[in-house]
Amino acid sequence: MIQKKYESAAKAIADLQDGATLLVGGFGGSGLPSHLVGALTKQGAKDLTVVSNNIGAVRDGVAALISNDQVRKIICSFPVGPHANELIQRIKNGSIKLEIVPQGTLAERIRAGGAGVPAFYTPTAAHTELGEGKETRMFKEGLHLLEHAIKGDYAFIKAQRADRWGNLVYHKTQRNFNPVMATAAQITIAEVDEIVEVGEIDPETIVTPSVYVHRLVKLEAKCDRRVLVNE
Amino acid sequence: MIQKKYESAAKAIADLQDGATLLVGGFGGSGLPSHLVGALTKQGAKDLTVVSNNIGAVRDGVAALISNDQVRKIICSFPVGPHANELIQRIKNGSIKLEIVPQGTLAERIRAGGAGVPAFYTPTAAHTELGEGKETRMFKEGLHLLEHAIKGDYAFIKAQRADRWGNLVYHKTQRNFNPVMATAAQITIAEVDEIVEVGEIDPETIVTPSVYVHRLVKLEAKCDRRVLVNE
Amino acid sequence: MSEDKHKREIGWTKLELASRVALDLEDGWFVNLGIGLPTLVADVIPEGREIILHSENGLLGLGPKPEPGEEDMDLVNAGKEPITLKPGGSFFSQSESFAMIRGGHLDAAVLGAFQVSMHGDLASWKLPDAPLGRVGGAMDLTVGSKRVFLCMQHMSKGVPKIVEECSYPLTAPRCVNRIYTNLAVIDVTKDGLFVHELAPGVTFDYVQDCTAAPLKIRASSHVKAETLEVKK
Amino acid sequence: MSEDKHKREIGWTKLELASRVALDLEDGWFVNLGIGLPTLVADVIPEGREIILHSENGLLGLGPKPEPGEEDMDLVNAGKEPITLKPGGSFFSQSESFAMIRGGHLDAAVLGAFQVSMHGDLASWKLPDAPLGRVGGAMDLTVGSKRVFLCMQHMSKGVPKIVEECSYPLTAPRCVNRIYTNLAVIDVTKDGLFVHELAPGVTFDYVQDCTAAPLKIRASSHVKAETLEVKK
Repeated sequence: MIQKKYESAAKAIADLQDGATLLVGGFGGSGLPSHLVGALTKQGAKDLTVVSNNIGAVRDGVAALISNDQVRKIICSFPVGPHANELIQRIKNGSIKLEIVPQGTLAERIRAGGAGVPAFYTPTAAHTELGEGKETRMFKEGLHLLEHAIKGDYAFIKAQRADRWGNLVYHKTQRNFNPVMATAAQITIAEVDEIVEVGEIDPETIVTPSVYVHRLVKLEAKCDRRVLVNE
Repeated sequence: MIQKKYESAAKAIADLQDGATLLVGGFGGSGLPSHLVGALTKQGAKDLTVVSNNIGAVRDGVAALISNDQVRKIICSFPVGPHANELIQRIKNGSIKLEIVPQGTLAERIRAGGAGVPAFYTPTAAHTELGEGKETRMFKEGLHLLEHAIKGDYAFIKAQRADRWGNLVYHKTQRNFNPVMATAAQITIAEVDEIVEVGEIDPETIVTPSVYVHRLVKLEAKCDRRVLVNE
Repeated sequence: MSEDKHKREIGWTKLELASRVALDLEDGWFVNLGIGLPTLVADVIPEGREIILHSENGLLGLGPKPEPGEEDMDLVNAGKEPITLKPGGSFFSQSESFAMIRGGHLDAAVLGAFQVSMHGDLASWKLPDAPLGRVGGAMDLTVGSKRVFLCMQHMSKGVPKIVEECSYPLTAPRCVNRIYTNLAVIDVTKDGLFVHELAPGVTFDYVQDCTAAPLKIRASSHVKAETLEVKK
Repeated sequence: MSEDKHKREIGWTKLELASRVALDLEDGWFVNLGIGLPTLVADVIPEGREIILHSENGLLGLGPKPEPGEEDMDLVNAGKEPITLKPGGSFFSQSESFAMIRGGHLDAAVLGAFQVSMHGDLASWKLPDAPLGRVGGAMDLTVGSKRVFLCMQHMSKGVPKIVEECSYPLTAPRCVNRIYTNLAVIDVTKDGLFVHELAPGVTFDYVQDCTAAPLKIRASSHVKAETLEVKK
């Protein structure tokens, strides 16, 4: 019988190794798998490559892994916010490498990773500093960049509700990067508010089908959806 | 005020010109926009390029356009079925060009057309007859083909329910090619069983957001979902 | 062109500027509003027009700010501020949201700018002295939207933002269709920058004095927005 | 190797063959079943195992055939036959369905074959004398699935389907992991074809006689399916 539920965030992330590539969902605090990230700060894996849209928007996100010196490389679109100082410091001293990627290219590279597309062309960032050094190609619409897929060893995502098989539904704009990151990792771990029995989620409304979810962690208390607003 | 509803299928497709590229949703009879296709056989536009997964599975699908001599080129994955004879005949006499594309490559090429990706790499069909003559590239996973986006001048799709803005939900496996084709045409026309007021569809369950749908046609009678089974 | 208090007081207020932008958004358009000044446009859509606002974090149908106490951390805009969803709105993932943007499905993006050139080149993601750039969805929106409108102060700290060539890192070249500032509405065309409309009490010469690129004026200055060249 | 009635009567029946395949599908696997013979596997999943079946037209959790009169033309499998959905199943578009297939998310695809070579090359989409090929999802499934199992009659009209090199157009090269026929279970390895198991009453020599490529046998012939090389 399929059983993806783990007792705790700590157990679900226990086997994450030094040097792993980690996709972290969320857009600022919304849809951020903060309990999984928190468990990882305690678990202590180092030299991580972290892929996440926002770095520094909230304290208990990727910023916590950075200040804990667990990160070697960041791939993101928006490395700015009240908690970005430690990132800036570490980029300056060379301990963290930063790759800034346009948000849509980031999403599409992750989607490509999940969909078996090793590379694709996009006009976004052509003729700009972020396109420098990239392979280019002319199409009838103009100059395009060749962009490569991003895959994770792990994805940490957040959803509202899961069933035992791992089907997921989300709450409003909590979706953001979570459904796409779920598709692009060897091991996708979802922290959810509740786990229901198989069949309780309307099949027409499932956003992330069970095939993409390998481990589930149920949060002990339902999160207060207003905690992270305007932090 | 946004109003996408047309009085009839005939009026919704009236401006479709000779030589247009037309995406037709459906997988066999399921999710097939048969009223729009039927109206097109009466409207009479010629020299069409038609993109549709199955050709010949049902009579009132693309097969009707073929036997009516309206088609110059077919792009599909599965040109076989009880109503494929007229296609075979016309391929033999040279009046129709056929491009067979693996189903996943077809879906991905249409998705690329809707997502602003002019071309992408895929391992599907490498080292096969369907990959002959295509540009190739080695990635660490092996040989890949460069595949180009498909866009339509029109997409004919079918859905169960629309609201006035054009948001769509589907019924079970009726989804198939409909949501992806909706994204890839200049003018997407949906035939639907019902049109409800804005706000009546739960925003968490909308499959095709309103931005992709330009015209709506409400079917007069709810379709008998068993009509096309085992035709 | 040093700091001049008088210059900053004439022309449109921020809300008037946002209203002027909103006037050009047509019934049924799908529009993305950038972070900052463009966000104000949401509050001044003319009565009776259905403009569907897109937010790149994954929604269509962005509504006004929620009442105090009604905020939901999982219902936010691209600036991570609490918002509401209008009836008819929908949620989707960021990959679907950017497929929508990059696939050319939005009728317009209204964005802020650090600099814009007379050719329509936009610089909006990185200041030369900032430790890090913050690109977000700006490059995708400028490349993907059918029309790119800028909504900005005409000058920044007394320095013109409209220039012959951008000196800041580009967001995208040749992408801006129209510039709305507190002083004027300016069209970017192949033949240069044309002043389409002046804010009340502002003269052409005054706008030119605040602009580091040559401006022109059409014989008939009230060209309608619909006649704007559309990229896609 | 001409038509031989006896040869067609010995070995597994179609249902026994499907059951033999099902035996190797593990609890929790996501599996796609091809059109034809592989479809039978759905009906013989061992009790107590949760195998989630995928259908490329856009669903996970394919269940048994509906009762007569309960068919829904919008609930069909990849063969366009009416099916049911199990609790826990989900619907999605074809682009999502093939992203799932091509992204390597299915544990196994069980497919039919016209020919399979000793190197694991598969030919299954076009017969040399057919007016048109019909590729459907076959090329995507063979390239994308973690494991490709064939489920087929050992011979077609008395002619071996397992050959040294395919003469029919390829679906994909080097893609088959294991071949299940009415006569035997055969593993495709870098060192050639190994007979893993014989149907009751079938000898190694008999299978070799029905096969147009050299077969080998391991010292220990009961290798478990789990030890199969996985592509991804």
